[in-house]
Amino acid sequence: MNPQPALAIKLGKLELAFPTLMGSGCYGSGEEFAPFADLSKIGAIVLKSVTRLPRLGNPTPRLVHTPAGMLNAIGLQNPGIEWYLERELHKYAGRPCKIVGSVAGFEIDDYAYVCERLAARDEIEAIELNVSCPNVAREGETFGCDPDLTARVVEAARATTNKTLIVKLSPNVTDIVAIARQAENSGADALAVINTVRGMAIDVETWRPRLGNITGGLSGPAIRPIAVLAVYEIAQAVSIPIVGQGGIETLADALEFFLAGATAISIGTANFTDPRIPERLVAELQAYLTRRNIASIEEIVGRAHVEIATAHQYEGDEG
Amino acid sequence: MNPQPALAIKLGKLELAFPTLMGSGCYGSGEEFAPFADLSKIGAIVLKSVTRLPRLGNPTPRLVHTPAGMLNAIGLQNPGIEWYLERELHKYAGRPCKIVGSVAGFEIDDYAYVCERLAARDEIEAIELNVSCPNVAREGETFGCDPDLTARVVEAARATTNKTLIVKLSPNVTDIVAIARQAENSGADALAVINTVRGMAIDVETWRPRLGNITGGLSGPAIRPIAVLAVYEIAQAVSIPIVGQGGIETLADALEFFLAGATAISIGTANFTDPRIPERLVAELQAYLTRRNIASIEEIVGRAHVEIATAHQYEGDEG
Amino acid sequence: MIGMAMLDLHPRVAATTILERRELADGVVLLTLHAPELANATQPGQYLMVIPPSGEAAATALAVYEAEGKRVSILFFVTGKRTRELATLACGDRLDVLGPLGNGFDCSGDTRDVAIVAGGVGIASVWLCARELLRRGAHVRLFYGARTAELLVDAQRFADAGCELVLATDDGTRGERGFVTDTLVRSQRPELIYACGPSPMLRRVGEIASGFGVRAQLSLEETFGCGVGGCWGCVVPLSNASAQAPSFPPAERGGSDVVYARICKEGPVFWAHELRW
Amino acid sequence: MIGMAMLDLHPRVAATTILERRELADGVVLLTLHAPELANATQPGQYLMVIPPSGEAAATALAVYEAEGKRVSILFFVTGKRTRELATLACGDRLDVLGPLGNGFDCSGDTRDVAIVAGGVGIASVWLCARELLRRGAHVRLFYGARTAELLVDAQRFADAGCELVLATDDGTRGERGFVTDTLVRSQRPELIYACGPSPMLRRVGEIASGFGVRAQLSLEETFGCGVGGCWGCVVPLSNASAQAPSFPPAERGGSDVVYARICKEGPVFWAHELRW
Ligand SMILES: Cc1cc2nc3c(=O)[nH]c(=O)nc-3n(C[C@H](O)[C@H](O)[C@H](O)COP(=O)(O)OP(=O)(O)OC[C@H]3O[C@@H](n4cnc5c(N)ncnc54)[C@H](O)[C@@H]3O)c2cc1C
Ligand SMILES: Cc1cc2nc3c(=O)[nH]c(=O)nc-3n(C[C@H](O)[C@H](O)[C@H](O)COP(=O)(O)OP(=O)(O)OC[C@H]3O[C@@H](n4cnc5c(N)ncnc54)[C@H](O)[C@@H]3O)c2cc1C
Ligand SMILES: Cc1cc2nc3c(=O)[nH]c(=O)nc-3n(C[C@H](O)[C@H](O)[C@H](O)COP(=O)(O)O)c2cc1C
Ligand SMILES: Cc1cc2nc3c(=O)[nH]c(=O)nc-3n(C[C@H](O)[C@H](O)[C@H](O)COP(=O)(O)O)c2cc1C
Ligand code: FES
Ligand code: FES
Repeated sequence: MNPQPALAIKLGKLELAFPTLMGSGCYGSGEEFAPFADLSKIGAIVLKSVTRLPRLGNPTPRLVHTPAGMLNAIGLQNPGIEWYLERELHKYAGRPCKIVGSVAGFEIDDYAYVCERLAARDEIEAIELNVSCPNVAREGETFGCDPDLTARVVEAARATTNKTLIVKLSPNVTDIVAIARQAENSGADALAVINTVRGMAIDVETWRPRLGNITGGLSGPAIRPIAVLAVYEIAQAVSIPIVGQGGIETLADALEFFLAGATAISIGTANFTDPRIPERLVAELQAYLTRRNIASIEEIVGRAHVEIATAHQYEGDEG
Repeated sequence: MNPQPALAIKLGKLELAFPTLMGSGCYGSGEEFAPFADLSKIGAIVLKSVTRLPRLGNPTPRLVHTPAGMLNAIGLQNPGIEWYLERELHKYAGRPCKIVGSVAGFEIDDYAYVCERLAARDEIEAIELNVSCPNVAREGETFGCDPDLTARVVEAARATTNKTLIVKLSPNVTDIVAIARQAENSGADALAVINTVRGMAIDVETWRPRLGNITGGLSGPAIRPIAVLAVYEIAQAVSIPIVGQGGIETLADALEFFLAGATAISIGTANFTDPRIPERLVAELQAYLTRRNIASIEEIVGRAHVEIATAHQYEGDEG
Repeated sequence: MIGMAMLDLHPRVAATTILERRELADGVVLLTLHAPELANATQPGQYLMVIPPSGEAAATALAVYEAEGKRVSILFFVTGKRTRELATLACGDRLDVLGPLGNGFDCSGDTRDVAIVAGGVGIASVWLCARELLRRGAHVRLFYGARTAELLVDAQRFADAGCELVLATDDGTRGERGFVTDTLVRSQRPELIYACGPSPMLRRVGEIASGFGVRAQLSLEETFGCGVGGCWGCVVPLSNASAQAPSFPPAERGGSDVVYARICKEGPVFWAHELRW
Repeated sequence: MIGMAMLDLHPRVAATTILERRELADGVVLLTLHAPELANATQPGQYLMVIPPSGEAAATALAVYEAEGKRVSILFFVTGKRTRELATLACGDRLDVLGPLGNGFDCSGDTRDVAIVAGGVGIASVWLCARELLRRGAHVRLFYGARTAELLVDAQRFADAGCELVLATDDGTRGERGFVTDTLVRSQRPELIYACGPSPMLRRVGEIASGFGVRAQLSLEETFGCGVGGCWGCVVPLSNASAQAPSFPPAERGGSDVVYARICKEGPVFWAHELRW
């Protein structure tokens, strides 16, 4: 018998027993899911994004189901960093998995300030920078859509902490690879790929947008092909690890991301179908590697990379 | 009794009896679908895109089913404009609906050349410029991803014909509205919104990309929220008509696009589920307008536009 | 139970088996589940997140209609993809659910004369409440409205148990023609109102209660994501001073006096006078 | 029928009714449909595009297995979302299909000694072909392979009709252990080969045919989009000189001597020696 295949991975300094993170904003603080899921069988929980000032969040409705996915426009509801540190964070101590804080902002200073305050706390083992929330009125997403702004945000946050810094990228851009490169050059330890895709839905009874915020972020299996491609392309351009996400529900979905080049995966919307999915995925990954006689998950990362077949190319095709 | 509600619409000079187009590349030349669909009950067929030189197209496989959608990477297989004009086009004369030519290219000159040759033919009543094909190796999509290149292509094509010019936009950009504005300013008579979204899928048995071309374009209901938003935002920024498309299957889907601001809709992938869908949609639109006592389809175009609700905003939220 | 948000109700994943399937009306399905732990633990007004057997959509929030012995039942209208799938289930099939969830109706007072208002499928949330209030000796008037007579499902059960029924249908095929709230406003003032149904109905119940000068407990509905408090997708604006309000700084600390509360977690039942919707 | 691409086979939308549903093995379903027009018009090797009753996925390409009187049948393995849905259909249910489609097997010659090679569900495409060849008096050897004995469905029908059977299974539970093409290569040279099955099997059949110095008609499979020739998604590289090649300029006119042909339209049956795959 072979030893159990290794599922442990590292994102910068952050060591995870399992290559599975629970997506920011989808998993609360873990407490909410604890009655239904074994938190000791997941790698880390990424907390809901926190901002400098308290935010009420967006008007309702905030969720709409769409084919193979859902739109959300929560609008970063959160009590602000002070209240959060004072009244909330202590509850997360003692979780049987790692805790990653998530920081959102509207000014470079905000990011730096919140990142510094949050990273200083022992409960938090790493920081994810959400430079890609599509659901806030002002320039929330602009950071993640502009390579230079991304660089400045990442540099500012980097200066505040030595803990692992994960930068979460927006797919709503012409060239996500360029932004990934900037994030790496500016000091990111890992990349989260991808955040939700901008979309909207209209209620044909009332003739009004279904979301209070009009637009929202699309998640779930519908966006998986978009996410897999982003991971595939970014993996060729950077050398820091990638946390792949977007519509992962099954073992096959998870494998797509690892093969595309993700070192870890993140599970968001699938928890709304069945909170046992993360635990099941870990067991299935384990069994898959065992069956294929693969010693560790890291061995399959990026293995789908191939050259385009060029059979039957001829002149007219060079264009 | 009221008279039948009017479904006829205009895209520039192009007058259509029904506000439904069959998406380029999805409907062949119409001939293929004629045994299964009543072509006299659709507005127009947009032909498969044609290029200056013949193109073999991409290696196989070219299609993959994904949740609520499909990826395609046909790669603009076509015999080139000369052969096309000589051997193919005459067959389209006498179709019981309008025929729109589609032009793709790799140089500005190519677009202009093919557009001029094609538009000169009587069988063709309008031209769609495909500046957004995600499945070709070189800078095929670059045109549609850059406002300035878009402007130059559209100007060059505009100079060759007075027939209606529809510019088909790519969703794979940071700011589709800016590109839509450029297309309008450069002489487009209408916009087709949206082409497919870039994506990929990996075969977890073989560990290889599922498509011969590695990447492909995502279509079908999965992308509908992305498409509806693009139409909604562009409709506020331009005054030329929009042909909305992306995942339309049902009456409710079609209404979403009209309410978002589309003057017409285009149906692609849904024909692969059931070729009777376009005819059924027209009948259902007719019945819907009658039931709601609406005199013409144009009356509902763009009616979902609203201001964001601002209930319960307070200081922390201004960010 | 509102006002007692921290009570430990032991929610869990329960693997249940379908014991009975009945179609109470066209498109209205009642499934009875073998689920001993749920049957014991469920409080009036609580709900389940029902995991789709196909795995192909989000879990669906459904009230626990009855809970008795080792059985609980759910009652639903077939309105979309997910309830359509649940409607295909047959006796013996397995159905996994999360629950019991949420803070339900507070039936603990010694109110003598209560009104329960149910609109459409809202009836599914109020049976346990009615039963508990009757057990405590209250006089219970059930104001129950639906689109048409056929959809006034299971009204007889409430009558048999001892409720006084006031029925209404949009088309007048049974009871009064019109909204159930129109019958409520014309009726004698109760001491307390419980209600579940569509939002416009609940808003009107809130107004009527305040007109009567009495309090009302409203069970709200919204599109759910996680159903367990993790995503903040299912919210309603609430006074920050409410005992049910989630942790959020008050205005004097840079926050607000209104705060969005999670219907799935802080609710689904809220005091009408604390809502700011 | 290959080489006769322009024959008008009157494809149409046919509203059929399910007359019989049989499960030939675990996950292998045979549906018999009432479809008089299809039954008359279908040629060996043609297929249908089956419209999903739910409307929730693309139509599925399925061969016409049998066609007799007013009935046609389809035989499929449950492999994914769409065949799973079709497997839930019951007698009396309606099923809409497009067809008959494609250019099937050419059985028109007066070949005396033919081999038919079928791998797995490929068996569904060759029954009409075998029947026609037998009718024309040919000696027909059926080389039929599957993963395991249970999946060699309906072999007896071919034997009863007069085919000589050569069976093979991957696990050796029936017939020879190994690939069906291994039995073919060791057998006596036929005059002509017909084949349907997975691509690796078909490639091997092509090699064997060329080794024997005989021609082979291969029924190919690929993921379909439209299934009617409109999307160019289902192609295979073919010699531009083939009578089946779609309109494309030859090399001397700026085109190419290889061209992608649509499996759904020019095929699904092609001459092995004309393929450039
Ligand atoms: C606390 C609470 C208790 C409730 N109790 C009950 C009850 O006891 N009985 C009852 O009948 N209802 C109850 N409801 C309401 C019930 O949860 C909703 O009606 C639910 O939305 C039904 O799901 P559906 O998909 O069948 O239909 P809908 O959600 O109404 O579907 C509307 C449309 O959205 C689509 N859609 C919905 N979800 C998805 C998805 N995940 N993926 C893709 N498409 C989707 C559907 O296809 C359909 O077109 C309760 C709700 C709450 C919040
Ligand atoms: C000419 C021809 C004739 C054929 N004849 C037969 C025959 O007689 N019998 C037979 O059994 N097979 C036949 N096939 C093969 C059959 O068409 C495929 O196996 C078909 O793909 C089965 O569909 P499926 O969705 O059940 O499974 P698959 O396509 O194998 O599904 C694989 C995966 O893709 C997913 N998927 C597939 N389609 C979609 C979609 N539209 N939307 C979302 N997800 C999707 C599935 O969920 C599954 O996970 C034939 C094929 C051709 C080309
Ligand atoms: C309801 C909801 C709320 C979310 N909130 C946040 C958030 O606050 N911060 C963030 O970085 N991502 C947020 N996301 C994005 C997810 O973390 C994840 O990146 C995305 O949903 C794609 O993964 P999935 O398809 O597995 O859900 C949210 C997603 C959902 C569905
Ligand atoms: C198989 C396939 C081939 C396509 N080929 C073309 C093409 O040649 N030119 C083009 O402009 N769009 C092409 N498209 C895009 C469609 O015309 C349409 O814009 C897109 O698929 C979105 O609409 P849908 O979801 O209704 O299919 C193609 C789409 C598909 C699925
Ligand atoms: S549904 Fe997720 S918090 Fe209520
Ligand atoms: S499947 Fe569309 S051309 Fe063959």
